Amino acid sequence: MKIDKRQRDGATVLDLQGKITIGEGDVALREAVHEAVGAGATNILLNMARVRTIDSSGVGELVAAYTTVTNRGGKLGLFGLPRRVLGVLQITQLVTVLDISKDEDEAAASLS
Amino acid sequence: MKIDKRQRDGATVLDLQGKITIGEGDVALREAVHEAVGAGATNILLNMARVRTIDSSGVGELVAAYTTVTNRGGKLGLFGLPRRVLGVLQITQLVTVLDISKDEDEAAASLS
Amino acid sequence: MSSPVPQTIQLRVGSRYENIELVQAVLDEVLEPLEIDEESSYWMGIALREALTNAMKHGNKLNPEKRVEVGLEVTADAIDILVQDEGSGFDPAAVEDPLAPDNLLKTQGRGIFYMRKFMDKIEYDFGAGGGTKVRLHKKFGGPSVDVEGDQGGAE
Amino acid sequence: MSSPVPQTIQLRVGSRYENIELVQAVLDEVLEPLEIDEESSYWMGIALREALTNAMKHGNKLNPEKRVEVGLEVTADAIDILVQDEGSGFDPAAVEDPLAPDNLLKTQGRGIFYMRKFMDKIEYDFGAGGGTKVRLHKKFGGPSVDVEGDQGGAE
Ligand SMILES: Nc1ncnc2c1ncn2[C@@H]1O[C@H](COP(=O)(O)OP(=O)(O)O)[C@@H](O)[C@H]1O
Ligand SMILES: Nc1ncnc2c1ncn2[C@@H]1O[C@H](COP(=O)(O)OP(=O)(O)O)[C@@H](O)[C@H]1O
Repeated sequence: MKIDKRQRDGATVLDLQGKITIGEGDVALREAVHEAVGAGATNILLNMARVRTIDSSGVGELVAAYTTVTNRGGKLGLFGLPRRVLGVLQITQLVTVLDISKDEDEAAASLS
Repeated sequence: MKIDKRQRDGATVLDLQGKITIGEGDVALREAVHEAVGAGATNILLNMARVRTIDSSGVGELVAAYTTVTNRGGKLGLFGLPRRVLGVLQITQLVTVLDISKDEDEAAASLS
Repeated sequence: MSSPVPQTIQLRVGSRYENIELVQAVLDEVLEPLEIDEESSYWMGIALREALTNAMKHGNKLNPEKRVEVGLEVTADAIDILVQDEGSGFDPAAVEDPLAPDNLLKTQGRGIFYMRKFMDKIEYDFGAGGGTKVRLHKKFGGPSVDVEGDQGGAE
Repeated sequence: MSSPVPQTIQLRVGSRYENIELVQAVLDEVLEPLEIDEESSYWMGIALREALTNAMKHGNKLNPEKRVEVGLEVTADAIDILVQDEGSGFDPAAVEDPLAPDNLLKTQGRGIFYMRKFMDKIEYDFGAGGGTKVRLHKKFGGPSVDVEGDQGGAE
């Protein structure tokens, strides 16, 4: 997985690209989130538009990121989820917990 | 493998596309040559430019086509061979027997 | 090309996550000539990945010397995917429900649940010699996974 | 991703030519993370195809119930490809030279010759229980196949 980092409206946006699957994307995601938090980020937005696939380990990392960020009083937002990635979160009812927006503007607005 | 048939200067040109390998392309090539001969073709040109790969069965079919066509007093010409396909024929010294041209014009000229 | 069915493909790989890609590539190759719709292939692929992950991680404890054996039994109508490890088994009935409120925010425990959702049936079998064998069954052309939303992202 | 070497991948398929594509796909998957140059991978792939063809055709007489077992033993430096059938063996020394003038226009008899050209070494082994096992060895980064010409066609 490839991850690019940028800032928007005081939040750190991580543009994810590829697979969030065991042994590769899951580790990369965890590291990127920890790095952003270590660098002082409070709110983090995950751009999921180019995530091709996700497995249960990837879902676990999303949940871990959610917990890490919210425990520090921040917000974690996800946006642009491809249908199948969203489906995987729906099936385990995580859409009821995670903050999921349609696009980046909506996600940025939800932070305030 | 995909094979298109057309006429040029009294010869039948077979434009081959794909793999000439066992169980698929080799059979298709054999059938196309037999069909052309059955339809009265004397000279046949094989356009190899879009042949991605060939194995020993494919090479066997080229030799069979050569024999079929020359036994009836015709000529079989090959042109546009990608480097690796040409290499496979070189290694078994078939370049010394088969009529191989660089391009279609040269191949058509070699028939007369 | 005629579809080569019925047939069984067997594959044995060491317990390294990189090999999941390889097994997935074989499944794709097997399904391709059968013209299974892309959507079903996708979900079967995820189920396979979950089974492999569990075999490598929980069964073989990521010991690369320990092998995972995969069987793909294909007919014109259905596929059975068998994944077997060299571990010491477990009690599927004791696995917790990932939808229980207490579990919803756990970072683990969703793999088997996903397999059940993405396939028609999954069955565990524990041989006398140890090891876990899971059989994932899916009929072709059956109902697909019920995924509602769409955010218009790239697929 | 770290390259998963050394490792051995094993694969068993029925004797149908369609399965050659599948085995080739596995070889490609295995070689990909090792960053073997495309040229070497190509020739190894052709050698593998020839070995599979012989196992299915001459060994297993195209009986789809009879299986071909493939082993890919990969290290960082080299690969050994093993292909084993359930046939009754043959005498490699009795195989004719495809370059002999009398054989040049035969439609068969080039498979083993190509394997030798495309790999560093090939070895036959005939078990007591019957069957032919051929081992194809290739060192990575060694000299490539000596192909001279180029007609500028599509690759
Ligand atoms: N092949 C296996 N061998 C041993 N234990 C297993 C195996 N597969 C699953 N398990 C057990 O079942 C539990 C639930 O598995 P799963 O639903 O896939 O979630 P996760 O792998 O995230 O824990 C695992 O934590 C493990 O204890
Ligand atoms: N696995 C095998 N089992 C039995 N006989 C074999 C096997 N491989 C090769 N042979 C014998 O060796 C001969 C030469 O094989 P090869 O050089 O591949 O050319 P071809 O397959 O075109 O005949 C075959 O015709 C066959 O008699």
